[in-house]
Amino acid sequence: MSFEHVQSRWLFAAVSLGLAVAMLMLGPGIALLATEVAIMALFASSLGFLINYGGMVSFGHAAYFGLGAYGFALAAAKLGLPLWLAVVLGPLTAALGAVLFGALCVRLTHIYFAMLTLACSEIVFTVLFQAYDYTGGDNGLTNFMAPRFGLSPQIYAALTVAIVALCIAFLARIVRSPLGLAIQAVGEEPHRAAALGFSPRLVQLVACVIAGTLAGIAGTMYSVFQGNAFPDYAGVGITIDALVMVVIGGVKGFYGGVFGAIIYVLLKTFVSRAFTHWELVIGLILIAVVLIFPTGIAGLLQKLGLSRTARPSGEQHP
Amino acid sequence: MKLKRGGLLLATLLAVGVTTGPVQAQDPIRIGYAADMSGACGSLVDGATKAFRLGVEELNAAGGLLGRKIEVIERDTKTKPDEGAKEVRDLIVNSKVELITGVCSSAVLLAETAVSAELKVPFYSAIGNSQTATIEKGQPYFWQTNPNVLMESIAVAEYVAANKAWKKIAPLAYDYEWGHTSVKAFSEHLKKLRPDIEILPMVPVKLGETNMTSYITAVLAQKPDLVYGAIFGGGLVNLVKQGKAFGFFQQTSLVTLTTVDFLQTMGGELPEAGLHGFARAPFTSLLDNPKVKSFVQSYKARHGKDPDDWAVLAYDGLMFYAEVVKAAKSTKADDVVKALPTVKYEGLRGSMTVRGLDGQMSAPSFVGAVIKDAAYPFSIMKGATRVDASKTLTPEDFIKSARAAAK
Amino acid sequence: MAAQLLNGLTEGMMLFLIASGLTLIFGITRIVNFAHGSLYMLGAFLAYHLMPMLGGSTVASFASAVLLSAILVGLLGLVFEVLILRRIYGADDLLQLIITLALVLILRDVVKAIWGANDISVPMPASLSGALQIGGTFLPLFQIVAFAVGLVVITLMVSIMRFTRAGVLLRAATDDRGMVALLGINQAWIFSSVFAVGCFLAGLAGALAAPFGNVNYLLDTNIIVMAFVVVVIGGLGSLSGALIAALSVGMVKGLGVIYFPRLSTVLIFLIMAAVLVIRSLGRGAISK
Amino acid sequence: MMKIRQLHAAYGRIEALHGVDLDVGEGEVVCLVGRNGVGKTSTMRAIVQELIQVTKGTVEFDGASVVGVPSHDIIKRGIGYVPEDRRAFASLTVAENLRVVRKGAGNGQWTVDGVYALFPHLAEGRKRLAGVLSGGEQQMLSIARSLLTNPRLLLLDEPNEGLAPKIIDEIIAAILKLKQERVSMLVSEQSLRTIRACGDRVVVIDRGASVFHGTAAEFLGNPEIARQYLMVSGH
Repeated sequence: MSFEHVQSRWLFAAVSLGLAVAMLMLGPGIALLATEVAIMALFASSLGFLINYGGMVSFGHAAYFGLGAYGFALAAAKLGLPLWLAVVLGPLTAALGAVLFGALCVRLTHIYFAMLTLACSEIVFTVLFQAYDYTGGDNGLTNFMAPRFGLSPQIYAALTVAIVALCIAFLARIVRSPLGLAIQAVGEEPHRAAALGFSPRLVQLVACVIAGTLAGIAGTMYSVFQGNAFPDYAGVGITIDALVMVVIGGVKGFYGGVFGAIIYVLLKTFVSRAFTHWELVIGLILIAVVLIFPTGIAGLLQKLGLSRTARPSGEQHP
Repeated sequence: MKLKRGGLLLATLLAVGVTTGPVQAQDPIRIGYAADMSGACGSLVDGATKAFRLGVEELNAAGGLLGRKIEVIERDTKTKPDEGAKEVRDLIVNSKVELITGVCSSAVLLAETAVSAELKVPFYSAIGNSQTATIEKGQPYFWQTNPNVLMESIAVAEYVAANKAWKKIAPLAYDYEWGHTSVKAFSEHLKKLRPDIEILPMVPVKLGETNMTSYITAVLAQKPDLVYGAIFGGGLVNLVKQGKAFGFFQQTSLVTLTTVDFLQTMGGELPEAGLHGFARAPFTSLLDNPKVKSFVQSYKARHGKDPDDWAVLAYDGLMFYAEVVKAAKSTKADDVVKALPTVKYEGLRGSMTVRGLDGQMSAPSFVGAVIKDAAYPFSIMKGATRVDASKTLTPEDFIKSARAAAK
Repeated sequence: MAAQLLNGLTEGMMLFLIASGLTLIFGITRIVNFAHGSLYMLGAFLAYHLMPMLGGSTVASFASAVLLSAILVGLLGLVFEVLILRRIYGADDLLQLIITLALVLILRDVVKAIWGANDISVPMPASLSGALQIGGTFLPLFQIVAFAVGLVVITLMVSIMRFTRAGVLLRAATDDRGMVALLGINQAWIFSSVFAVGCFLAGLAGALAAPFGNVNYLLDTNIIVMAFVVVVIGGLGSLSGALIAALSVGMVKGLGVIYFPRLSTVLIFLIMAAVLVIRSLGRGAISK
Repeated sequence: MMKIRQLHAAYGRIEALHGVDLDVGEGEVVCLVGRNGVGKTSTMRAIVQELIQVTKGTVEFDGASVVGVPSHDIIKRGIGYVPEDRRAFASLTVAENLRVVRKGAGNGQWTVDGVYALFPHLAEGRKRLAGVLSGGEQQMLSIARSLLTNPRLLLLDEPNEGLAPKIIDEIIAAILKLKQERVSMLVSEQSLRTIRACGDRVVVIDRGASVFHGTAAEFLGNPEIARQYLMVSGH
């Protein structure tokens, strides 16, 4: 799924369109599940972009998911704004959050970056949880709209798939653009990138804002999907889920997040329905997956020759 | 919002259309039991699930309901609102359940009641409660068979007001909505009953905190006659154990939520005096009638320990539903909802009804001193007062005005 | 206020016990062990299980239960490291993270399967249940004991680090673990033993704290967050930093309850963020 | 004793070496010469499997391949490595730095006293933290530390880089002393001092490949080569 060739771009568009149309023919139960998968695929891809291209492992990506959800839900429920406006405000809130937190976090590298993102998302979570006069606290915001704008599960699933496909196509374009190359260069070797004339921090900040905004879109779509918002949406649990998706999808390239989301959401859903001790089963499966396919599903596909590039290369020989 | 009504209708038709096909008389009644089995509520749900399963077995052994067997589909909400909503949607859309129950966390409850309203499937809460779900966000398909936090706080305030020795009261509460609501309702009602009482500033406690020593020192420094603790579960165990080490119960008294599972956990470790509790259904305070005896005995025979409050509540909730179905002679949502307020239920906790306006059951609360009793390996609320719902139920005008304000 | 400071100090020492193993493991192996809280929890459950077998709630049986639990948790860590973690050193760091997350899930469920979901109370040994009274302040004997154990652990660790070759190796590996291999030393056994010792410390902290509070399967998440905060504030991999951070966090918490009660939850994360940012400013200044 | 043929190696996706041939004989000092960034350090790293992956070609030591062998085992087989940036353990004292190496490693010829005798400077400051040592002292420490593994082949990556002339003299003296002790050495260099002082043979690296093999005399007698492949002309 490399986008350097026109054919693959058309292929991607065709597959996305096909998927969106297919959503209309599903039963409502499967359509609901597919919607969740698609939203998580976008969220995981945005984190995968940050990790695999920007070289920044975030432990606090859920902050933007939560801000996206609450930006929308607060605008709709508390400010009484029309839904179309609220839907725009969700990702915008996440983008603002990403500018603020990103500016702080890009000062740090590696594990310290990860820990600062964790602190930021815990702060967001705590504020959402404790400022209950505004946010509803742990009771969240509910009953302020018909879930999915009242659309049928199938239509909302098709809409979600289409939006997610657009977002991922956008990410793919970014990755190929000069900006994307700069992000990769900084991600791989900040010092060399600096020598090439980039301001590494600025480039990283831009990457954070892109990832944060896309995570915010996912959060807003999730809030619309559920018709509610809860502090959990900014909780560390969602970040961890996304990290797991990125890893089992393949720690190379952002589309690993898509594979990861499909596998992990289905796995969690069906294992937890089938087993009382589902956490044990999932834990064992995760260990097995990591030991058997350390390169993730994308890496496996690449090994099998089903995918050409595991990681679009920004530069060749030094 | 009007614009969207067409879409909503479409959604409902698509989603529910499949569920309302002709039902054979022999088809089982499917109940979706979406409970917070893992995550923050897991420790409370355990006893409830056991009692719920017991109740279903008993009903099936007696031939089921309306000649139909009951089939339960269990799901784990992981104590996450979105997971709860997801599982409930799936239970209704795919598994075609006719009733949803099992919830414990108020957040999950609020997420699930929205789905129940959207898809018009009856949903009741036996162990979780939320006054928001019955008051501001009340919806016809939801009812709640345990007392809410407002009712409980009023019951405790009545109990505290009766003790003239308590003049300075320090609230110590979890720093989130439930804690603050509970302290507010308690303080307001107590002030009404005893204007002479001084209520000290509340000490907010971080949720999930394992070390309570700072809070204990802070609350003791205020030298209160009584500490009102809006703390439950593991946090309460921490508070009592660490409090004992600080001589808490020599310096003051504590009134807090002491459900049977907490008492069982603490075993012989609770202080001899100074601990007062409120609870929702302590089996030791229930009426001495054959129904209660039979339930306690069969639960104990099955699980080797006495049923906790959650078990009693879960059993009562299920049996009430059975009565409603019998009265409605149907499991259809609208029939059930119509029959709901007409049933006078004789349950483990006595005689109760569900109010049509808000779906709140006239559930009693129990308040009393926690003391050691030779008959049990743990302290109990011996001789606790049963505070009837007639004293605590939120007035109808209040609900109407709250709903009007929410709109 | 003095009471809160004293309190904070003893609470801080318990935090240090929790954080010490986490920071030790990170310092050498660079593994962010998300399962540290789970191992703490396992230690508490093992102590609960072993105490009755070792003679009930006396100080001697408590002490031996604590030690035995810690050893068992350490052994589990060793097995886990040798069987699973060792296979993915050198692979992407994220894989190790996922492996430790998997351990969190597994341990939580195993604990639930064995000991149930309900809260458990480990009885406090009678002779530890009293309190010393200093001025108007009560200081629970148990916290004093925990403080003493903390001091013993610090002394032992410092002695090992200062005076033994193992300690020299550990410090060398913290500085530059690649270079240690380039001097002919097989890192594998350093990693295994460090991981085992780190797990031992988690088990020790959990077992030791068990009678002082509630034990249930949710302990893992409650503990790991505080452990991370302490380790990050102290500087990842630094034992002395963890000690200072733990004592400071304990005291800030104590004072926070008095001066900004509603902020107390968010406060520690604000401090953590502030420390990280300030440290980055400092580093920037130095590199200029 | 070491034979490298057509060595290719890469940092991740980025190939740094594409075809290095190199031999070091028993007791021989071979100088690896080339400009900055042409692959001298990468060659050294590839031999001890540090940070770089060998993708093609062979590295044999005592007739056995060391490709894919873990670093610590390569060291145990008798190759010592003194990296370009010295990598002294900064928070350890000099004595502790030496203590890191297992006592009596290899044939046990070199002891702590032995290396102190080689570098008296170190003996004086044995209680100082390595982090506060001068560059030259750190270099001595790094060589001393590596000697304690009792290597038969010592890889010295730019040992004189950035050092004062007086210190360079000391280092070169030490290299000569080691040569007398029959320690084989591979020394990378950008200047010609070591070659003049003790080089037996010279290999020139350019853009990741070896481009010249010859004796020190051949190399020094042909200033064209030095001009072409070295930044500095001989001094």
